[in-house]
Amino acid sequence: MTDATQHASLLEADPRTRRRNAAEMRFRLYGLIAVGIGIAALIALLTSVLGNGSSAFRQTFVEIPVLLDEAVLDKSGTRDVEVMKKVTTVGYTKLIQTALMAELAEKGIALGEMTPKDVMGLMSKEAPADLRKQVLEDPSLIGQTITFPAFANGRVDGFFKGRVSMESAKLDSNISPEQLQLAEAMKEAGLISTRFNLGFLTMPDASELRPEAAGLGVAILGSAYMMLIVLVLSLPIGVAASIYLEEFAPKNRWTDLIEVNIANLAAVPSIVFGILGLAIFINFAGMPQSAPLVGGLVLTLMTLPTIIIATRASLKAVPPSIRDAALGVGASKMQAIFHHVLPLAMPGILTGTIIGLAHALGETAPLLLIGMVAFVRDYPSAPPEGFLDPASALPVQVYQWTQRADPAFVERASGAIIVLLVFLLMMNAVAIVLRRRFERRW
Amino acid sequence: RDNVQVAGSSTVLPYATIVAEAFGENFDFPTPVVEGGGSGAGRKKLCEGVGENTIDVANSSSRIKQSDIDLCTANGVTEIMEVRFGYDGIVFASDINGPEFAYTPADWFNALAKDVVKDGKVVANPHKTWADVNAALPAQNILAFIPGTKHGTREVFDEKVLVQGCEDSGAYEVFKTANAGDEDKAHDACMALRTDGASVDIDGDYTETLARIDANKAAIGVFGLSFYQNNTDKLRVATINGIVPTVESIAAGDYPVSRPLYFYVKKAHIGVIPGLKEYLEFFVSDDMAGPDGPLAAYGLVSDPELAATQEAVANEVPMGPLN
Amino acid sequence: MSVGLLSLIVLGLAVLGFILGRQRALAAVKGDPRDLHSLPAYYGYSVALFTAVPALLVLAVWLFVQPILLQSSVSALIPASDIAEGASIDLVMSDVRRIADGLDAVAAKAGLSPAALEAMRADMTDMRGRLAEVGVALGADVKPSALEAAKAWRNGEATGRLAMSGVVLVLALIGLAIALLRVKPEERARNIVEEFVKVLLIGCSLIAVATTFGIVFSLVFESWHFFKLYSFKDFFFSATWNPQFRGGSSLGLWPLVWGTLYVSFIALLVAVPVGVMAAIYLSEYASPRMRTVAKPLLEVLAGIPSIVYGLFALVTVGPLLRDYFAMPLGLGDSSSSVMTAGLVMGLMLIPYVSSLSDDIINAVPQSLRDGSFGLGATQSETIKQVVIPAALPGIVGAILLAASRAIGETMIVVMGAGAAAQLSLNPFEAMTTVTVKIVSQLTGDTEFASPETLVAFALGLTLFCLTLGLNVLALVIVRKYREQYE
Amino acid sequence: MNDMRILERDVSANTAKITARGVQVYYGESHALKDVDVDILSGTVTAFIGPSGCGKSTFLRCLNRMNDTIAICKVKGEIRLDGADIYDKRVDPVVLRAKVGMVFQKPNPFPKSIYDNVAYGPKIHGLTRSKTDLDEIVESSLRKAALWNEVKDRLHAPGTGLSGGQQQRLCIARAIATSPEVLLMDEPCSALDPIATAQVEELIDELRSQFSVVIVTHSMQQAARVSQRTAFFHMGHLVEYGETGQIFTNPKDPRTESYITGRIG
Amino acid sequence: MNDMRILERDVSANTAKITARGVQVYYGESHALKDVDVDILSGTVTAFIGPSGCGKSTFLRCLNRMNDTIAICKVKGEIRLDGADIYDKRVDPVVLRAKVGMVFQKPNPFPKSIYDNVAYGPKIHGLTRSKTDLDEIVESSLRKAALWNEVKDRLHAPGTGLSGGQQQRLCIARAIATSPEVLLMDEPCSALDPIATAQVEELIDELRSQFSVVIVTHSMQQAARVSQRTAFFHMGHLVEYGETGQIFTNPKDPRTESYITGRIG
Ligand SMILES: Nc1ncnc2c1ncn2[C@@H]1O[C@H](COP(=O)(O)OP(=O)(O)OP(=O)(O)O)[C@@H](O)[C@H]1O
Ligand SMILES: Nc1ncnc2c1ncn2[C@@H]1O[C@H](COP(=O)(O)OP(=O)(O)OP(=O)(O)O)[C@@H](O)[C@H]1O
Ligand SMILES: [Mg+2]
Ligand SMILES: [Mg+2]
Repeated sequence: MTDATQHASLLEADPRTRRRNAAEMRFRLYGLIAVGIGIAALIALLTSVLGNGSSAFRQTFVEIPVLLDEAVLDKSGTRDVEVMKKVTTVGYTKLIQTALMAELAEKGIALGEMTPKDVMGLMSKEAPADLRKQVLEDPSLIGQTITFPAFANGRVDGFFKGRVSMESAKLDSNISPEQLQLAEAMKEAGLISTRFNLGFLTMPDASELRPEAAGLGVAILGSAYMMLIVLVLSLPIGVAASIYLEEFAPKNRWTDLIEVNIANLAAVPSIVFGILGLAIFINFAGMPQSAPLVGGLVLTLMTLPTIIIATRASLKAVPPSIRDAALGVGASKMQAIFHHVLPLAMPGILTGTIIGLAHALGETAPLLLIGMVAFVRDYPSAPPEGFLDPASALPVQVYQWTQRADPAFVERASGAIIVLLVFLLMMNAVAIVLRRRFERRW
Repeated sequence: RDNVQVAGSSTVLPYATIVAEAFGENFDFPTPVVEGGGSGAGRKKLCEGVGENTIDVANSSSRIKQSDIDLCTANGVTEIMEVRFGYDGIVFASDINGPEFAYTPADWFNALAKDVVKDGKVVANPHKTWADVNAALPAQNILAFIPGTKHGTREVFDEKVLVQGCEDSGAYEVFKTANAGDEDKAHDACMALRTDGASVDIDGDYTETLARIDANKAAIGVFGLSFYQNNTDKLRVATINGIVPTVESIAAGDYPVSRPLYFYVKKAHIGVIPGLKEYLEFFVSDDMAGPDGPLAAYGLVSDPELAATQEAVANEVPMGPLN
Repeated sequence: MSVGLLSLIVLGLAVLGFILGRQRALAAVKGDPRDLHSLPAYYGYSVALFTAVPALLVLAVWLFVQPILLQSSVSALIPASDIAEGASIDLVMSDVRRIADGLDAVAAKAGLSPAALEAMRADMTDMRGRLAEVGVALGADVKPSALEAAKAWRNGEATGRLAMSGVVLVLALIGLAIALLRVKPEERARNIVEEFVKVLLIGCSLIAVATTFGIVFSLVFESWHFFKLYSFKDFFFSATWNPQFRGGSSLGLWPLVWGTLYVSFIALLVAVPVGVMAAIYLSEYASPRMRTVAKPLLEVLAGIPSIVYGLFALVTVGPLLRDYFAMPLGLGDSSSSVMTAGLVMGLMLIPYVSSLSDDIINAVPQSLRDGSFGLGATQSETIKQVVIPAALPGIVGAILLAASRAIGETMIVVMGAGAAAQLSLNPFEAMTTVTVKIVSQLTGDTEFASPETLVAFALGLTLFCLTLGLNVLALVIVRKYREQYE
Repeated sequence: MNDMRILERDVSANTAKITARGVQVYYGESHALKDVDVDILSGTVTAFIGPSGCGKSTFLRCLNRMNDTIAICKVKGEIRLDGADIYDKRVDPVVLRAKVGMVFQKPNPFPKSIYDNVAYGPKIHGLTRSKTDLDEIVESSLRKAALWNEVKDRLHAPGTGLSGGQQQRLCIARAIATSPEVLLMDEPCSALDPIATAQVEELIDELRSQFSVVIVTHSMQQAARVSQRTAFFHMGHLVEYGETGQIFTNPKDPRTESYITGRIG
Repeated sequence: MNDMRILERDVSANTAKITARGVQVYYGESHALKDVDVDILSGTVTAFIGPSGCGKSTFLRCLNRMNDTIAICKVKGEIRLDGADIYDKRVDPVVLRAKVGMVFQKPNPFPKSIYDNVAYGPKIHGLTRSKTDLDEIVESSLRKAALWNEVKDRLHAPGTGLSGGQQQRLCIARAIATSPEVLLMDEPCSALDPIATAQVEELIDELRSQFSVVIVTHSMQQAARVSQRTAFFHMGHLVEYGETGQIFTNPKDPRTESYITGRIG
């Protein structure tokens, strides 16, 4: 054997030690770089999402006093809602138009060559519908003059947010520079303001003609319902399946087969789960289309493999001595697992759950086939009936909005992503706190 | 079930949502649920059977096929109403800051076909720039984003642009003789595209095409008229045969590239699903699908025969056999 | 009695059983749990199980079997002549079922007595109209035989329901009584409960298996149709993918498979080193504080919807790669490429590798690290030679999961890699993957019964088999290199 | 094999608690225990000695079926506890292990508090009626394991934070808290200092009045001090088994003799 | 059993290899070692004895900075190896640990083959040029650790499949394969049988000629047999330190005396 003096002096490193230390530093650096790459990617993505999407939470409103003319809205004067329903949004549009023209005249804003229709172009098409709803809910408003905040047209909104400019308006068939100038004048007159828009979180989706009115209310509810189902089903089932496979199942070809099979399920494209859901839940079991229940079940099946794989890996990592210790004091296998092994495997299980749920929350493809990628304007009711009502989901909303022609939907899609991420973070926060409590080294 | 359920073509989807939204606002019925998912999938869903858990209306950007009708019959869906409510214009557009383009179908054929005819002989497409194809066009590299084969638009593009151009340029006859008079093979040869990257299939939607043009300023893309109308500040539209695509020029039949839009209704559901009939009538009413309605404002080319359609809907006339 | 109410009652009985069983066990030993074989709660659980499980099982089976029996008895009432041309008895029976359901609603709406309902005649009343009023859609007018069949169905169902409620409740009560009588100090209550839990666990793991069967069956059927329309040989042995609208498409599988493998490979090339190194850094080097912050941050990457990555690939990464790599290297000028999609997808997969690996690495006992440090190994040597090998099975599991996700991803590929199916080695060319084509063929405008749409199912099935093969391979490799600690 | 089961002395008054006949153990292919016959008497401390790797731990683990947890391990032959075959299908290994407690060679406390470590057994076996009962059991077990004074102020600190010796004593406390009928100890004192060892040995002697103890040890001194009977294993064979005094002073088998005399422990 | 081979050789002739002055160790709040001064001589075996939990392992781990790996552990005072302060900022703990090897209380073989376990140290330190060199080192280390005969046929079987004692000997072989200058052994024989213990003790005696050995042990016999100098720890204090013979026969501190006389090892 070599003699003892070969070792380097303590204070002065020999070349080999220096090499090893350099390797150590490099390795450490690689690690740091890896974390850095991840964080940098995150920052890049988040800044682009935040940069594009934060403006979705602000909206431009037009506020004018509107006289709710009885002669237009309720000719009979009976305040009978059924009769008043006969007046469609067209009637309300005229009302608003009159009010708008009057207000502009009063503020002394010159209209140039613009027709009243052009002026009305500054307002969202949502405004009359909104007004109609208010009046039908409270017929006593008729005859009064009310000031209500109406959405400005998406292009006008874009102008105040910097998305639309005078130059682009020249080329734009939906808005003209004159209209923008008018909008500016109205802003100076205090008729137009841009402020926080809660409606983005609460209102339902809107059609392509009124991007400014599109909101995430239905999608948030739908996603929440689905995640509830996914969490309640996939976590216990996944953990139970993993426990059986890892701790009880005999180790033979059959269990190998199941193991491979589960790993394989994780690789099945998510749309295939949609095909499965369509075949089993809708066609075979007769569940309704577009229902969060079906969506939740499909996503559960999709999430299960992820949770099972993560859980099995962390069950495997619990040292056998802990099992021995429990069995040695007379615990049954079941008790040993539920009392000792499972708590120790908890961090890994929670990680699997976080990742699985994140995947499920952001997935659109399987929903495509079970009717959840739909335009839904009515809120689902409260659970449990709500699980069967048509609903949308956050990723679906993102997916649909990115497909719309009006550029105003781009910011809304990014805004929806922000909401999705906040949703995700809230979901994960719980799991992360739990994971911290279970983490320990032995 | 108390809401109308609609599924199908993503081209029809925006129109259907506009109608559904207005319907929900002005009627007592809940807003219909409108799904995309493609014409084929929509018609398949329509034909899955009668009853609450099947859809009521299938949107389609192309006519129903015999195989769909057979499937419907097999599942007890015997009466279907066919409603054509307008036309979709297909336009060619490039980046707003790029040069102007004025095409003929023959230009497109010569730019994108796998084989073209030069001096009476079939040769592999040698054209690099648009100017190579037609000296009147700018000398910009050929790069076209055309709809992928999953899109109904592609069928129209193949039919009305490539084959038309093929015939116009006389290549069709050459292909036909080369294939010993086989018309099908000649057609196929007209529609075979070059694979050197000058023609790029887009499987996504028009927003993707737009984003690609943004990333690749020297490209031409294929869009729907409505999409272009919402993005006139970013896109410069090209003319075909000297005609600018507008709602008017298409309705007049001057602009050559357009296709009809349909929806199909399961008649057994009318009178059963509350609001279905009202929805259908509302959809084809002048207030909606008429030339001054919101659909036209959005880019739908109104059907000149809309009145006949309205009547057919009012009388619930089921469609006859395909011809 | 409705099924929901019935199950609630049974569950209520089970809770009662739990309380009684527990009390009885304690009473049998005069309140001293030490003389019991198992903990008192186990006696309670065992009684509850005996009460609820057989009853609920019977309930489930009954619900499944009753319609089948009814169907066979009722369908005899429909004369063959009443089955319309082109229709089948199944179709008529589904009408019958809907009529039967609708009759209740009709009766409720019109306030009809059961006798009046019984007397209703299809040739007298406009059944179709009345049913339509209550929201039941029928394809055709109601034939008298169908109405009679529906009435028979309805009666049969009512009787069946009643019998079911009786049987289930009696069964629950019998179970409760027997289980209570069996409660004795020496009864192995814990074993019973644990056996039950074990069955439950097996049931849960069977869900995964059932899912596989479900997937295979839902794919096989339509794939079968596909292969009837399109030659098996062309699908598997052709190297062109070129679907056409009016038929005559080439639907060769290989360009798609190649694209899938290529994109996934590049994605893993990014995700595995970065993910594993990040996991190592977080679990071995980083301070606990950094770890608690950085790990969830990385996990956010997995939660960002893939469409965001897709846009990132399309707008930022694609042009960047084209302008700074592909063009100068003369490898083409396509901004959508395998490289773009792979790189961006790799970013998305980082947390799959890093988070799971981090947990696994963290679980490697400290004594192994001590052993290595004690020999004068540097930390990196310890990690590379001791910790990682010990954690390898788990890490491979994480990588497999990431690979699986890569294979199943669509949005990033569509936007990053384009939709062109081709066989090429150049990573800067546009390609596409199996999954993308499954989605696009399935949601396209082509008619459903055409090979162009049905190919999606065949692709799904092929991909399923392909990944199965890869997983088997991975399992074999892990088995070979596994290093078990302790 | 030498049949050493001729019992004299007051030991003969004790009945056989465990009888093992023809026990064979295989780990996969390798034959780890070969045809072992042993009677473990009640109220007696039995020591297993022998060179490392001879199969002491293996045999010990057969006695409460801890070998069941090793997939490749196969046990043949017959082992009876109070006349009942413990490898019978109807036997619940859990009940068996509650009767036959075990302390392992490597200390393996649960990653829980010290209190919970000890209280775990009594809790799952329902040995207590109240929290006070449980506190009492925990305290008395910790006292018996000579650990009480060191940990009484930090009963709720994690058991894994103790020193090696403390951990092992914690494991002993955990095992005796369930008051088993037989206690198997696999080198329980190898991590203990002399004083703690003396305390544990005292404890073992005390426990003997209530139940049988089987102890694997490498210290022949310890075997001599605490056990009444000793079994010597060698290469998987039980070479000699008999009264401790006789084994140490007058071994019959040359292998035993050479092991004993080569002793240095 | 009292075959205390007190060595006549002149211990004082050996120079101090390690000098520790005023060493304090804290685990978070708790003060585990209090003001310890020790000189470890070269060519000498030093034994640390004391009751469980007194801080022997803690001090041992200070000597090669293994305490660095415990986040809450803080070391104060001065420890010098060959005159160089090992807690100096410039000192690389990796080089230090190569010079000061360690064997742990719980056997902790790597989940690798037996061969790889032993070859690990030489490989990372680049002690060999060729495969044959390495084979040689592995064989001689295993021989010295008295394990060669048992494992020579299964060098490529996993080290974790060995029995407890075999595992510990494997860890010793692994430690000496890197030929450190100082070898720290934390109860290396607690899992070994007498014969293996004797072999290891012989090995320690052999190693002494090349470098210093520090051994923590609970067996006073062992301390007496193998060590030339003994340190007695109690409650974190170094109570007494001196020549082994003197400590055992004529302890100065009453605490040492009561520990030694209450001895039972
Ligand atoms: N889990 C296992 N897998 C394979 N072989 C094993 C296993 N456990 C023990 N062995 C082998 O069985 C034999 C007996 O091992 P055992 O642990 O019973 O020895 P022992 O007498 O307790 O030794 P020690 O005193 O060193 O603990 C040894 O050769 C060992 O290598
Ligand atoms: N990682 C740690 N965290 C907190 N306290 C510790 C840690 N390691 C040891 N201690 C405490 O420090 C004191 C000294 O422990 P040490 O391990 O040095 O004892 P020891 O003398 O080696 O005992 P034994 O002979 O039982 O191994 C003990 O009270 C122990 O509980
Ligand atoms: Mg042992
Ligand atoms: Mg210690």
